Amino acid sequence: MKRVRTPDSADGSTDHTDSRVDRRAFLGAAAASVPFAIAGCTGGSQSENTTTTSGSSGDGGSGGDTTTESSGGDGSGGSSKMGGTLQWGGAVPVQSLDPHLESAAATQRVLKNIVEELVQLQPDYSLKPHLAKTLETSEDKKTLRMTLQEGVTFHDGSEMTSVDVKASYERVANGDFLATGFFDFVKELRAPDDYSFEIQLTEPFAPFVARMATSELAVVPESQAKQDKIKEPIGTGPYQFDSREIDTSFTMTRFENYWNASEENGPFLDTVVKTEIKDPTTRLQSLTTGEFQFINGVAPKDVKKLKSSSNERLETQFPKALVYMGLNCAKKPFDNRDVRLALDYALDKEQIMEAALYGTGKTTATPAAPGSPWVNPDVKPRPRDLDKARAHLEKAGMPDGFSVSFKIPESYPTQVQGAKVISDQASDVGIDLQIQKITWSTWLSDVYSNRNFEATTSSYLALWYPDVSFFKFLDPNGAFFFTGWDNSEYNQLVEKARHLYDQQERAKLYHKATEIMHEDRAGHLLLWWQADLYGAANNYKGHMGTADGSTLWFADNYIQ
Amino acid sequence: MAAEASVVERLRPTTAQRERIARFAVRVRANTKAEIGLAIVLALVLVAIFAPVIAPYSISKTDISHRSEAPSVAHPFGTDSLGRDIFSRVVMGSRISLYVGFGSILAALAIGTVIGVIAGYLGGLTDELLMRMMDAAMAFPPVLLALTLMVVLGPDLSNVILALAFVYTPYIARVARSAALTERNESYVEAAVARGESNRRIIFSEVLPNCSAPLLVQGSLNISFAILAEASLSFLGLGAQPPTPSWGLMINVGSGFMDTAPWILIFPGLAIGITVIGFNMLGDGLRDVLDPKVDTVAA
Amino acid sequence: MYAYVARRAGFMAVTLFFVTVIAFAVTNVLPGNVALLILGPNASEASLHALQQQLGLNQPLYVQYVDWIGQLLHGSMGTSLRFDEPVVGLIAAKLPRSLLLAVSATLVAVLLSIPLGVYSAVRQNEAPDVAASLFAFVGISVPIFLWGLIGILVFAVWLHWFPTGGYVPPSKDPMGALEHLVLPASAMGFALTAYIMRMTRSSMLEVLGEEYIKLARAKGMSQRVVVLRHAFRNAIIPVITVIAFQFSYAFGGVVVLEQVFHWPGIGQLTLIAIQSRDIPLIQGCIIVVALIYMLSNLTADLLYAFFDPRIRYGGGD
Amino acid sequence: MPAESHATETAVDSTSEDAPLLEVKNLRTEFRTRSGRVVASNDVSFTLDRGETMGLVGESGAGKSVTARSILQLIESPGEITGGQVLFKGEDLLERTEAEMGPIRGKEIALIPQDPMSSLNPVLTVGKQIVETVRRHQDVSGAAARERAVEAMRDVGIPDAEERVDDYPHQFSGGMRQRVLLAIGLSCQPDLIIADEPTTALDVTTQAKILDLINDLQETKGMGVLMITHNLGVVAQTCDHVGVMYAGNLVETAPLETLFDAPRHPYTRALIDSIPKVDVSYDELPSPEGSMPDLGELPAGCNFAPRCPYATDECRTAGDPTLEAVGGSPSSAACIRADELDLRESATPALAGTGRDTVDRSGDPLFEVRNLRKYFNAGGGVLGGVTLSRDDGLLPQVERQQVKAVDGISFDIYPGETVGLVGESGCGKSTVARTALHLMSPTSGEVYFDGQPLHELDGSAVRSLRTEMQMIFQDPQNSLNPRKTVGQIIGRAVEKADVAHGAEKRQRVRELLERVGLSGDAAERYPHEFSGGQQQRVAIAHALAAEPRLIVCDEPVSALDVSVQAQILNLLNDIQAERSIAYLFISHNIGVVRHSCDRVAVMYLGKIAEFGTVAEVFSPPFHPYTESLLSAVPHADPRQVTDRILLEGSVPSAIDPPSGCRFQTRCPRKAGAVCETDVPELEAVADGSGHHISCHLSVEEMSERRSFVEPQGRLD
Repeated sequence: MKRVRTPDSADGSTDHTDSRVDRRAFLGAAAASVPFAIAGCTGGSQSENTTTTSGSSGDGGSGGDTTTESSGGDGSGGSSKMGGTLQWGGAVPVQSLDPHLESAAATQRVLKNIVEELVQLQPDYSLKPHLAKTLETSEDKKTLRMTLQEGVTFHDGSEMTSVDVKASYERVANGDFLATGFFDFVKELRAPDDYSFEIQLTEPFAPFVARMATSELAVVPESQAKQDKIKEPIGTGPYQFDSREIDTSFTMTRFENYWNASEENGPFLDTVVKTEIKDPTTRLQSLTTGEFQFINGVAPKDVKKLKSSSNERLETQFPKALVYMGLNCAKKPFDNRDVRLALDYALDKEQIMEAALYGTGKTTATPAAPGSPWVNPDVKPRPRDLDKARAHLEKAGMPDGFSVSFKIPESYPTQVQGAKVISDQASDVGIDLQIQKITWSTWLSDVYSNRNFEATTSSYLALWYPDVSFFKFLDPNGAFFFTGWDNSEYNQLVEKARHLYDQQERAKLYHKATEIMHEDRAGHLLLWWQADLYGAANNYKGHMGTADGSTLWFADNYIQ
Repeated sequence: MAAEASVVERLRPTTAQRERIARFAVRVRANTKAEIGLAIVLALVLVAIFAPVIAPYSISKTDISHRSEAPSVAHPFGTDSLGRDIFSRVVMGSRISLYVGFGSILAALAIGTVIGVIAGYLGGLTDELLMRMMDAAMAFPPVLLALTLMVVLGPDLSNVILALAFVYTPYIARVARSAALTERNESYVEAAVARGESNRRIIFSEVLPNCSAPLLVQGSLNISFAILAEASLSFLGLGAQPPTPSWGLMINVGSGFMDTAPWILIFPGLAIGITVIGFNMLGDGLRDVLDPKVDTVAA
Repeated sequence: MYAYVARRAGFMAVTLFFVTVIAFAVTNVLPGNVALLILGPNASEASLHALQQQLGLNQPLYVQYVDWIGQLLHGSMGTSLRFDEPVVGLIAAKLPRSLLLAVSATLVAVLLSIPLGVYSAVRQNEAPDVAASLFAFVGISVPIFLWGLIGILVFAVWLHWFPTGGYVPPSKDPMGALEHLVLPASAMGFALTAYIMRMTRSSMLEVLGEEYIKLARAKGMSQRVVVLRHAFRNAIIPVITVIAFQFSYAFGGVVVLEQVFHWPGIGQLTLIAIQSRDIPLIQGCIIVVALIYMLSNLTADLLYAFFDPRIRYGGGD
Repeated sequence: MPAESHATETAVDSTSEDAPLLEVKNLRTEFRTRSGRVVASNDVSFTLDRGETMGLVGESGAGKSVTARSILQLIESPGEITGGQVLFKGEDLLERTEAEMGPIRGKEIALIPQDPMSSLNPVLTVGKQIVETVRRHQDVSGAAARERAVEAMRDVGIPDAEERVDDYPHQFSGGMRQRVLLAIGLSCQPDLIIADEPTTALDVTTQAKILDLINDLQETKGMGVLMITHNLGVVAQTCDHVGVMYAGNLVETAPLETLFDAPRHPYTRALIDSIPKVDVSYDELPSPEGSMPDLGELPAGCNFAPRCPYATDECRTAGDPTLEAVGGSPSSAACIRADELDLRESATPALAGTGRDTVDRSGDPLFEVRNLRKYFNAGGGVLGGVTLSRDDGLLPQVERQQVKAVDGISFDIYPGETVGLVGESGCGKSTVARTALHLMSPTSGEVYFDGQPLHELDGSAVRSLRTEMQMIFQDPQNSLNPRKTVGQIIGRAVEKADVAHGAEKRQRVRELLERVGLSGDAAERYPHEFSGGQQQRVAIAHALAAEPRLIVCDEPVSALDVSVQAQILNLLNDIQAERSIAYLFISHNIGVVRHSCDRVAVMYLGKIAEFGTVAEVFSPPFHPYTESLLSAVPHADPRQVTDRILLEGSVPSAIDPPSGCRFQTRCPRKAGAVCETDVPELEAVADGSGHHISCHLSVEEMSERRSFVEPQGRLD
């Protein structure tokens, strides 16, 4: 069954801009990636293998996109895996390192290995207790009781107890952090003894448990929980923070007495050194010349070359992010439904995806993650039909088209590439989309907050959990809403769905919502899903991606 | 009535003026550098003017089925990563480079000359202040200052011209000032003062025409700087906006395909190289032609 | 001599003032307001206003300018919005690397261009002169970043002689540092060589036409003595100012070149600052770069005075 | 720089004693120009012996210096030596290759260049430039060479040579630099000195000193001297033997006295006549007709024919006459009528007339200047010239050094009168003119024009008076805007003064051009298409355009050739007589002032030393400074021996002028301590007379010397 990973925003190359703009520190290039939320279901076993399916078949000698990487396959003893330094060519610089504050994908990729949470997301999207040995929810689903693992030590050598867990959660509750809003539904936090911890909710609220699996509720030692701003995080993870130079490099070393260390799952690598290289072509060249053993953010155009080369291998993880065209429905001309429809009919989504992603992505008409029950099968993207497009233009009173600005954040090459093809196709019916490449900070202030735009492109980390897909960036009071499309029927449906637990019922509501969105031609013209593309040298073994899609887990990787 | 007569009289090129232009043309042809430079620049201007006729394809038509094709008969320069014909885009790109080159330098010439000549002629405190301002503007490396201005002004080609004009004004002002300084000590200026001419008239009708030689040279050299700067701005993604076929932008996109489709990068790179060589040679040649000292006839 | 130096320093102070004015004006005209960027889009109106008040953003510009200058004089350039670190620290970390690049590029250029310039002046209009000026024309006619890209393709990707980019601190691994320095330095050095060579050549040609050269020949001095002792020592003086100017031009070129070679210098830092509208960082960077330009010009003036006795010993009778 | 090795080079060993030091035979040097080949020196032949000085004289462009430089093969492309021989001590130097010429240049034959300002390498010390010559030609150690350099500097009269050997050229005055060039030339005891216009760029007084120095050095060292000059006065003072060149040809050679007494070529006669004699007062200054032809377009036949009063048809057709000896006389000439013509007397009738008619000074003066002062801030720019003096108080006071260029000048000019301001360069004369005309604002003092107080009027009133006062400048070339046609330049002046507009203006311009001796259609052409003399005529027309009542002439003729000077001065006098315009005439050449001024003011360091009519000033009593100026004027009669007064040192700096009488530091007839303490007043020599002198000497003491204007008896 296809699983949706937590994609960070945007396409492979420079997604340095995907950290969420949060209260405290301005993260400059902050993408509006959605906070992680995991479906409320519990249980499910942790299986080592992350299944990935990808468009590209695993041909050729390279390990290709490991469907199931059998870890012990070559039978060599565990010891040979130990040691070595991984040179990692990173696409986006690591931002600030406060786990409760920082949701940028680039930062999450490293924090994942440093701090850990009470519960962890599994490939099958079940939620496995991690630092919490057991997790029970009361019948009225209002109280969560957990017993903590024992013998877990922090990087600073101190032992983890419920005091640390309570301090971490209280830090988020009383401060101004990413997950602070969720504590509106928390009545009380209790730590009855050293190794048990209870959370009393005011009403059943599924997203809270999902949020506990993200670094926004990671467990840090009590000493750090008191700090207003954590610069060098101390956690319980397999790797500990070593050093960093802003925008240049980040280094983390193996934590000797990691509580969950094992012969089989590592951690094996001694140190992981990330060097930040902005340009995708140079990054790939450094991989081929052997300066790096692993790079993330491979450009779609290089996929063919990488797969054909013998001494490197490609790994894809689909889907990572949804890219869509934002139309400002609060302003002329896109306030008129016919104009939106005209544009929809003018575009050949398949061609656009092919141009931008060289076939490594998929078109869609629903924001729900592919393969999830929330996908409404009979809503398809409108095929290109110039006559219908002209008809709608006439109905809207603009027979010979119109001219609008088309603002593209310049740090997303695939969106820029797509925009060129879109503007070319739209010009066939007289719609003149004037491309304006702007910096991410200008996009944030012009498009996102001041809404002074007509057409733009944006991306969004799709997530298996529907609330993020349908509410977060389509509902007027969702956190990442900027198109001004307001359909009351749609809003009620999605609001109601937020509080339902039963999967079938929620699916019905989301299917209806998809129809309304399509029929009313929402301000979100969905373009394509795109994949996470990683490149690695042949001697760099182990799986790269993790369950949530965009972070990296280095523990089980080793250099032969 | 009298006034128009004198205006007409001034406009009609007297025989002497025609003679002067003819003599100037002879000397230009005699100087190989100026000749080659002029040839390249003229060719470029012609290509730019007739670009729509020369370019076989539209600059924005994407054709995914023919993407990154090697140079062929149909596409003499090959196609880029979106299947667009590179030859047409390079030809249309000449318009962008000339538009930016001439636009920014003419603006810089206008402002810079006025500032420079006033500073050079009046001297004293005005000169000190104006020149310190110019030094300050020159303290910022051109590309860096242009970049900051671009973010301020917003992504548009005419803003590129504004930014580059601001950046190159001090270079022109400096040349204008030193020319005005030498002219100020000439006696014909003192004669004009003795005639009771106002400062304004002396600056603009007596001193300015005589500063034209060094300004012409500096102007043509700066055009090549402006074209290179536009290429750098577009390379950094803040110059011309797609689908405008700016050579710098084409190199930026092409740099991703250097090993698989080098032609996407090579042809715009060659175009910039030849254009800039043309202007530089013209500038150098003009400097020799206009510099009386270099005259070879023995006394 | 000291009057000359004092005057030049005086000029520099006034220019520095104007530099700060330009730096302040350009960055404060940037669209979008700073408070919004700090607090993020969903900040409430009230907190936005409060922050503006705290940052003093709604006071008249000149007041903001005055306390910004005040801060500057105390050596603090504020904290970077993006990195949440003092700007001075960031620049101090990155500046030496760009200096290393610009100095080595200029060194390469000077060692190459001065002999070439003198040789082609002496051999005017003969084969070597024509070849040298063609080399110079090509050097200045192609953008530096194109030289960089071609350099990477040929010497790194195909020939594997040098790494494709990146920086290694010389303190840690001198050989590695040199390896990483060769490509970027020669890409920029090539363009600089062309400028300096042309200047040396034209300065030599001008001096060779002077009366005292005619007299030197009339005194029976050999061609070598005439060219080296008489002509060169006069011709080199204006070239020094060009070299200083080229050094600061090289420093400007760093912005683009560091992008191609992902060289973590001040050029890259400035670009990031501009792209993320990190106003204190932008102001800090462009002032430091302007300062470098002015310092190199001041050194050129001092060298100029040192080499030219007419200035060193002041006016005669 | 390692000293050159001398072993391999062969200096010229004097093969035969009897061969003349230098014999030039049919030397021919041509220049490739765009309009074909130009022959700069055409079959020139002459000989020069040791201890003898030969002059090569002629107007500029006659080929004198090309001939001289060809001897040393210093002709660079596009010029080349295409024929003839240069026998030096019997050996033809033209056979030698460039490398072989090395040991000759600077050792056997030395060149003294014209312009001291640009002929010394600015970045090398004076000593080093002498040492390098010595070590190039003589195998001596560094210390010995340096000693040799100091000695050479002492020989040429450079004071305290020991200290100044390590100074740089810019720390020496023009005269001193010329002495350094002499030291360089003589440092290796050359057998032949080629002096190419050695004193043209210098002041009259310095020029006299340098020429005397060359004569003395020649006597003591016994070398041959080839003197290139366009000034017959210089020839008369230094040469034994003279060659006259015209348009590339050597037209006459003769011993000095014969040349002046009995010139054999009409051009030589014209040259001699064109030098104004101090003791003759002329109505019209003698001046040869027309100007020398362009080397590119030489006339058929004899080149001088078009300007020669004795030319016959035969002269115009018979091709270039060759230089032949004239029967019964030591001279030879290139003129087919040389034998028959008797050119002993001046060709033009003695124009000695009554001189200038007396000026009516009864009414009030047109222009009056009272106690004019002008101080400049030393050093340029805002910060320049500021020095911190820390004499008494704790705080250093900032003191502005002041150059007292004009320090209390008073004079007046009557309608139609010409008042001359004369003095060495740097005495402030042109500053007086510019401040009087309010081109510069005076520091203090009053200026009246036609009774109106200029110093009290505001800018616009002064500007309206501008049309009444015009100015003519020294260098005609840059006093006309190169970018405008002559018609536009003069037309603008006419328009500005509201004299005429449109068609009437164009007519007025034609009249003015014709009045100054140019054709009407000159209006269409650009200034650079005219010769120096013609350009000055355009400048005069431009000044006349506004119908002024006063014209200030700032060194109007000093940049022009001698022959052309006379034409311009005559033109100015005719215009003055015709339109009764007053002139304020500024010059450093007292000879010129003698003939074109009514009254003369002699200036020294910002003050007037002596003021009176030309007759009063040129005859006793003399202010000591006037006396030395008058004695230094070179005159064209070799026999007239005058005891020249050579002033020591050079003009002191005006920042802190000497106390008391400013001339006391150089005055040969210093009265005593009084000169150093109190400043002399400008008083009338005798009550009621217009002749004023500011000196502490008594009238008798100032009258010991004979008048310069009474006709001098000839010393046979």
